[in-house]
Amino acid sequence: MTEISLTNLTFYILSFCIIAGGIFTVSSRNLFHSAVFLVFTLFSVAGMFVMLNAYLLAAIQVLIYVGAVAMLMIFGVMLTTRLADVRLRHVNEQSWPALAICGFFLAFLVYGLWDTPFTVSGVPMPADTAHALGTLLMTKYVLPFEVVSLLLLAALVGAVVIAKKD
Amino acid sequence: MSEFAAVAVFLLVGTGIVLFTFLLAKIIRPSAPNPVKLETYECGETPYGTAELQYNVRFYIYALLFVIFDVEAIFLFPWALVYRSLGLFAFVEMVIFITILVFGLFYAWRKGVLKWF
Amino acid sequence: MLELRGIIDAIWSFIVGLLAGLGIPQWAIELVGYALIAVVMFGVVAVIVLFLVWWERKVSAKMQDRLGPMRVGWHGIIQTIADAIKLLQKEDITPKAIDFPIHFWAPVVTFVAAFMVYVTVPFGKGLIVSDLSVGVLYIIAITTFTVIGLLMAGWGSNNKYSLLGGFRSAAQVVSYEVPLSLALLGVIMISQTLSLGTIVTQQDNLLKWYVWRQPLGFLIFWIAATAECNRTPFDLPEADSELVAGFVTEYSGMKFAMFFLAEFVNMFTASVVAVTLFFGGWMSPFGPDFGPSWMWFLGKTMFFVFVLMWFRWTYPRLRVDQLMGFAWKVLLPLAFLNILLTGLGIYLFDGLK
Amino acid sequence: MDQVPIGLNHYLMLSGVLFTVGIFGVLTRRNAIAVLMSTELMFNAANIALVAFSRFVTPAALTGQIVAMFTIIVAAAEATVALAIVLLIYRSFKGINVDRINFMKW
Repeated sequence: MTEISLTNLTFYILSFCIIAGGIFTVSSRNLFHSAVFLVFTLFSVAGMFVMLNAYLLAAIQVLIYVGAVAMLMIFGVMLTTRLADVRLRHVNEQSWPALAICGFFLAFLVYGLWDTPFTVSGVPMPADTAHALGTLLMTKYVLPFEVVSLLLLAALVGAVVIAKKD
Repeated sequence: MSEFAAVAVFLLVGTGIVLFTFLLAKIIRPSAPNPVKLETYECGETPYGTAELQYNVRFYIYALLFVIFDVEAIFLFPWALVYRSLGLFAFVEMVIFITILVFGLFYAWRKGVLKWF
Repeated sequence: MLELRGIIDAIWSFIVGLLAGLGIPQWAIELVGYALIAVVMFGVVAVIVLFLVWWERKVSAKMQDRLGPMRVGWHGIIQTIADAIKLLQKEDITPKAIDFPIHFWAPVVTFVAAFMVYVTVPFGKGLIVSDLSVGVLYIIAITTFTVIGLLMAGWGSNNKYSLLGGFRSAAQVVSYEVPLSLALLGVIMISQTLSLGTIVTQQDNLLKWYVWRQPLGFLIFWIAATAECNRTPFDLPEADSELVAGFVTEYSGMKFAMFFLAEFVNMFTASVVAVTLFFGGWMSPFGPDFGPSWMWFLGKTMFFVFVLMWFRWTYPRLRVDQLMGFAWKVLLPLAFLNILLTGLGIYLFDGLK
Repeated sequence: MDQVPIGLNHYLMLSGVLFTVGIFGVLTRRNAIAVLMSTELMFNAANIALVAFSRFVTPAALTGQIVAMFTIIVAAAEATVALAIVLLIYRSFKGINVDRINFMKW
């Protein structure tokens, strides 16, 4: 084994974690188990970001997805479902057609993607992506950056109006 | 990437050691279960129903607020990282960004979401 | 000098020589090295926690004019080891109604999350496992797994006290997390880096400690960190008069021990982050080469752990509405104010490019 | 173990498979929160593809990473509002199975 095959091995292990976690997320009967598998998947995706040299993004992924979004999902599960609900049917009657559709979609994707010759650039990644991202966010992408604050404000107002008991 | 190899190793070794101590405890400890012992703990009373109660929705609303402000806080980190090299412009941008979100905080405050009772 | 780095390097080169002699390739040696470091770090953390448990009992006793543990060893110093052995052979009672996998993995998640922070903690000069370039964010990110762990414990136990305790802890930890990250932002604005090693080397004497430029930031951070550790006056989740033991109600034996350990590790972590970001980490107040660096680090950190214990016997517990109101109505606006002041301060005093 | 270095196509395949898993979840789950979890999986699949393109096609520009960052934020905002709606549905319907909430169908 060499350095390259170690990277390959890491990639395959992480891929396995992501896909297995995803499958368990969508198929688990116990909704809380789904949520925990979702956390597992999101964490593995952060690992994948590390493999792609996106360290800052990996940290953000864990912080926002695992720390905030998945946590919120777990809160929602705890408020709305019970351990006793595990016995209920958890999928609707369309699961076989859905499986067929997904199979076609996947086959289509594999057919389309596997041989497409993307122009892979040989330029190495900048060593310090965190500072570069900050600079880009403040110069080239400053308008989206400000729009994000409006989006967050809208989400906040929306959530407060919807969830507030009156 | 190699700097993160330590993180992966710590994750695996930490989990391994914890599971090992569980295994060790399983070998050493006695095990004498009986039906009363295995009941859900309720201060010595016979458990009444299951843990299905109507919990306070306040917890949930705080979690919703948290997600918004956490996203904002995290979004400020890349900005803080380059603050010195970008000049007054970055500062003004940030004042606008923060003002908009503080407005949201005060909205929630006025709406009485931050009141517990 | 009593620097540990030299000793570690000597041991390491001996092991490398041994392994290379067996024909083991370079990358495998590196991984074995990390694994060894992880095991050693586990030992270090365990010893620190054992000491902290004993110390907390001693400090509590002194403040209440008692003696505390006195029987096992000199002034009861190996009392916690005896306790650990006792916990190891306790019967593990897992009630029938639990959700087993969730109940089982909750303590593992909680403890491993607390342990993984130590990947990037600079214990002394050269004593850092891996100086991650996103170190500060890494620490915040990994500690968020604590919330997942205690929600799992609350749900998996299928017990009213556990569920309510889990909810309370999660809501509290989550509420104080926003002011905590925003308070750290001030330091990042000054230091312009997320790597903990660099942040320490920037504060190479007493006057350069960031606490002088971030007094408000430090105050916010310290209050929020106390709340994150579920310490008094913010120990509502384990308010034993109301919720028995909160989310650990249905845990016994080694699983309970893991939650207990994680609590003390988190307490140490909070002090470590305070020392590293605001008080110069392993740097001595008089320059980089004054006394062994790891002693400075441990001394400063233990002082902050002591402050946490001091809080416990000084302040009464808050009410739940005060607790939440304090995070959202006081700390959060103050944290925003701190960022604006820091930005203005850098602009006025340092000048921007 | 093959010696082919992991390239762009590997990451895209992974992204595609995860996206398909997400679609399957959205199509079949009855519980509203489970449907939301599946959409999060799809967001993540898209992010993997974006970051992979950023790494392999335009390494210097970092566009993919910036877009992925915005995606994460939009996903968080979406999850907030969606879960608030779930709470509302739970209050008025005493359950959150999406196939029961069909009163706007006709």
